[in-house]
Amino acid sequence: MPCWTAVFLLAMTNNSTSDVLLPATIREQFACLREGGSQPPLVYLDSASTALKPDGVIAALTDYYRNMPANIHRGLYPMSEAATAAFEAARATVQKFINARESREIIFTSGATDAINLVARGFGDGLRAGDEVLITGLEHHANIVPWQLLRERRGIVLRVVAMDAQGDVPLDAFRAALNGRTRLVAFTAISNALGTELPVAEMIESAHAVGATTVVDAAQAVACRRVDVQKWNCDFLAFSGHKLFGPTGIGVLYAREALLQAMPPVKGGGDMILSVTFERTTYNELPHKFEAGTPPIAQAIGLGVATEWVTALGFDQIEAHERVLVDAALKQLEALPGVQIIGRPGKRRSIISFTLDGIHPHDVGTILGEDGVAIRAGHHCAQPAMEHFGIPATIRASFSVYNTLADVKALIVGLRRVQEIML
Amino acid sequence: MPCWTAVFLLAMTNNSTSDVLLPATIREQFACLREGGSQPPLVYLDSASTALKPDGVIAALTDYYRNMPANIHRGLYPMSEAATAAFEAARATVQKFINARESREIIFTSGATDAINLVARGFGDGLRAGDEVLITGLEHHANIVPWQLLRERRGIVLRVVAMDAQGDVPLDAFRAALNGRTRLVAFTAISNALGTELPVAEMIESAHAVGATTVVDAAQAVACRRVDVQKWNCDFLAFSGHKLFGPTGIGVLYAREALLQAMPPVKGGGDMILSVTFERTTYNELPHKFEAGTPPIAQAIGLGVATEWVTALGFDQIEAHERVLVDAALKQLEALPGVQIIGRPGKRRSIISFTLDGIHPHDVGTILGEDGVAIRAGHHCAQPAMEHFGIPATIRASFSVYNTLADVKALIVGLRRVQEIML
Amino acid sequence: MSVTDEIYQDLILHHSRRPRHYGPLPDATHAAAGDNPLCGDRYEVRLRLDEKSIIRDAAFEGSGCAISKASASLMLDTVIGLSRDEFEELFRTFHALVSGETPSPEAVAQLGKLAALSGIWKYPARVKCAILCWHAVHSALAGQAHASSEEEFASNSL
Amino acid sequence: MSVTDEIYQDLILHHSRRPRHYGPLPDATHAAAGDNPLCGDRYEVRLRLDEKSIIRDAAFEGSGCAISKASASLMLDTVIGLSRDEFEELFRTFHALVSGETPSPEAVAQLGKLAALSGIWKYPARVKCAILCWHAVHSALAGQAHASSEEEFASNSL
Ligand SMILES: Cc1ncc(COP(=O)(O)O)c(C=O)c1O
Ligand SMILES: Cc1ncc(COP(=O)(O)O)c(C=O)c1O
Repeated sequence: MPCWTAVFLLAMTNNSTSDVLLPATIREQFACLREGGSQPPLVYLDSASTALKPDGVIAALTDYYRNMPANIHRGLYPMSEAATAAFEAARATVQKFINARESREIIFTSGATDAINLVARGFGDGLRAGDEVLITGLEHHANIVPWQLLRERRGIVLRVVAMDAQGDVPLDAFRAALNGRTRLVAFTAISNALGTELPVAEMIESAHAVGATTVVDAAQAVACRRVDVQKWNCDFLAFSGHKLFGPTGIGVLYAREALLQAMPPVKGGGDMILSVTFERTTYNELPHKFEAGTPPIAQAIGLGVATEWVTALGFDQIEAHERVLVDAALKQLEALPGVQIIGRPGKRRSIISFTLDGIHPHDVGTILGEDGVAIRAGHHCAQPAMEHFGIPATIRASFSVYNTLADVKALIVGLRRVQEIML
Repeated sequence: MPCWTAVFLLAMTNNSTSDVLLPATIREQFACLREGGSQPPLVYLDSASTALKPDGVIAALTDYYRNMPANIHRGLYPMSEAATAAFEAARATVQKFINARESREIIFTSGATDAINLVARGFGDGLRAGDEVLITGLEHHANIVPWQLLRERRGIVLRVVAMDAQGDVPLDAFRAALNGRTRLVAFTAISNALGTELPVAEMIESAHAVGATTVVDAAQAVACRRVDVQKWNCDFLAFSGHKLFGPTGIGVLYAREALLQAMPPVKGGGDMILSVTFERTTYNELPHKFEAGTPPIAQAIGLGVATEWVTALGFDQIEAHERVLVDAALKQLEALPGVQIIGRPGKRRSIISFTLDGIHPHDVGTILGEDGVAIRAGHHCAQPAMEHFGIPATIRASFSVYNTLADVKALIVGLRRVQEIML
Repeated sequence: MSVTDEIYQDLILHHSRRPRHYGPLPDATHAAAGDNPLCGDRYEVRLRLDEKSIIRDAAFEGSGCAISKASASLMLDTVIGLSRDEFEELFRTFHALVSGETPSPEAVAQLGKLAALSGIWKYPARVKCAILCWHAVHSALAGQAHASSEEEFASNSL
Repeated sequence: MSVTDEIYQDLILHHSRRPRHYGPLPDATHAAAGDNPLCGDRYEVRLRLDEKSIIRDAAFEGSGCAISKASASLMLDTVIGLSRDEFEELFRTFHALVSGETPSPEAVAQLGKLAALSGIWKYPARVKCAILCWHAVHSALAGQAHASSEEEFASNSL
């Protein structure tokens, strides 16, 4: 990618930033970004939806399926012991990745959605009519609907703290929404629809001050900043593997050990029990109590490799890299007539939502798609956030470690072509 | 594997059966069975726990992760449309595989355990105190514990129809356990602990006669016989991908459309809704209503390929092949002093449980493991079935399409060595 | 073939920019809303049928993408003058066309300018846009007030 | 190294076939059950302590695999005569050994014949077998009636 590197280096505003940016060779680890990997060359600006997978993650999956495709736990032959060791090593890797105290605080789920639903069942079903669950106005449906379902089951009160005109959730409004009946506070660290980063630690501190338990939706956060559950002091935290350069079909619920000890299991089956008779069943220790049945073995191993891969890149570098991209993109989008940026959060991560005057986002998505530019158009599973801005849908560009300033340029060129065609 | 083929052909009792047996070349499709693939050569007799994966399934996963690693549904660019098409094509493939009427009757879950738990929540939570759920004495924990958890939640009565001394569930005992309060009947088609095959169609007919809804645990069945939900006339059916030569992290719940329409969703999140406001949320059409969040995309695609692979082998051949193996194994085990076969079901599939006098199954497992012989020792997540026979654990050998008579021989040789060491 | 040949042709763009039959229909006898909550597309379709159930006039209003708008505009142009049964037959033909099936040449001929939407099947995510207002007309004729681009509109809600 | 060198050595086999201290202990002052429901192993361990809390006699009964039985037999041989604290220290050393850590030579010397079980760490699924009766002695000394090979025995049940 010689031209890519050139554009990238040229565009950097001062030389001293060059050493904190990610090396161009990263792109070589992604099959569909390699020369000839996609036709037309792929300009992937949809990492907030799902991230591309580096070769190392794919190799880890293949290695499991080829060389140790055994079930885990209690297999006595070497292949099963190897698989068990790899699976549990992945748990320890994830533990380190989010700085959890114990590896048994890491529950493997099928995704962030599954993890939040686990909290809604395991913890939420212990709530009573009138207890309050507080969420924010910019949540993903995954952090709205489970609480609505809980409202149906338990008669809890679901309260929403609105965002402001910028797309921020003001701390004072958030604090004002807390009260003595607030039992659970669930919010996203980073909005997938607007890019807003929330003041997680402060919000958790306030929530704890009224005695509420906290759930952080870290689906977007884990790929673009260091997540430290002890620093945030959160009680639950959920994320997916596939947005973190890992496989589909895997997610993580982190929870404080004491909460997990107190919670009843949500699913029944093999491995989550110590002993079963028809009359009486004794649950297994953590984390197994919450992992009924054969777990996503290959996927956990792949996720472990993915977290190591991200850690090796370094979050300082990742943040600096994405900052350059998102700043450039914002500037160039603003210079394009007819662009309306949706959301002007005080702290933005690598996501930009916008509209083009007179053109529906879906038409933009289809036309850009033809140029190889992959953006997302729609409500981004955040309809209430869209409604807040009085629009049904936006165009969303999201940036990741493998993106370049050439990608930003391609987006702008593509948008101009869309306008030429449609207007 | 020239010697393998020779043994195989030599051992066949009459020439006319040779054409219904599976070709030796199948083994070439499994990395850890190939020459040099494992050291010592792997004698894999634990397919009831998880099946090995043919190259084609692994290639399908790699293809998705390398060439179209996009999220599905509502992506407007070609890579996302390709992924969506592949995912939905997999659903149609699975539909055909079990002969469901509609592809929307196929719900992708994270496994058989997850599928049964979905029924326990989605259907079971609609039951009332005093309603009866009937299971059998040879169920896997995955088909026991979800009903115990339901008993906790709803006060249903959990009834168990015992097996007889052979390890069969007698039809008359089953029928006698049904009554006007029986709302749900859940049982396995094939016991993973004993190999017993149940008379599924007859049991379902009897259950329907008292107005009960039926759940078939087909986790073992799908890999070794043709499963036809219309012929069985079952209402729900669950299985996992990983026992069917497919990936981990994926399973299937089949359910009659009318049941799915009537059931509330069990998990909330993206994709399972049509529209969300904080006050009111409208669910999506089937099957999406039950697939909240990013689904196991790669795994569904891999499972589709796995079902096609099995179908291409042909179940007539698979059954005949496994019959030869299991008959030979039974005969040779019986000839070995000190072997007690556990369970003498009228109809056995490719699973044999047994004990060795004076030697704990776990010691057997460890020693055989050293020889490359992978069997399972333990309660096989069927403690009540073990208790029925008054033993804590068995040694279990299970046979699949890639096994040979040489594998049976290796098992017997290994068991003799165990006896030499231990007795 | 590029997307400008397959979808965003002049005819489609023209109809999306200046849709025909756009606006109210005060003497409507039948009406239905058509919406696709997943896109945010939302239309109102109104029909005036005579006593023989022939569509005598039609109009639509609302917002959505270029494809849904152009399809509505072209469709109303075509269906005025048709009976219920004729509309249903045309809908079937159109549905087949945008799903990538190959209807008979006579059927295509019947579609007239609507054949311009035939390339849409290559963009499966957009097929629902093309048929949204057709569903609305279908619902209006059936006396239902509401249609959705989703084949089965789930009625459960919370 | 083969499994017969690492685990199933003559010493272990001997103790598993003819365990020492096997049977009842009528004048026991402390007792606990140890079971691993996942294997079906189930033992009863009984101790007689004197007024200075020295283990004066010990016995076990029950069923399980060769490793759990041999470990119990060798362990009781060693712990008779030890104080509570000395037992706990020995348990820590043994636990380290079977987990694949390398205890100091002095520590290993203390273990005596129990060092024969050091190879077990290569068979992680069997480590719990080796320490099952140790947990039971620990529980008995702590006045608890029950121990499990699982580190944390979940108490919830239904
Ligand atoms: C009969 C039976 N049912 C259910 C299961 C559970 O399957 P999974 O662990 O893949 O969820 C198994 C797997 O062991 C099984 O054999
Ligand atoms: C903020 C946020 N939360 C939750 C989710 C749900 O993640 P998944 O679909 O992987 O379960 C997403 C994914 O879009 C997200 O962006």
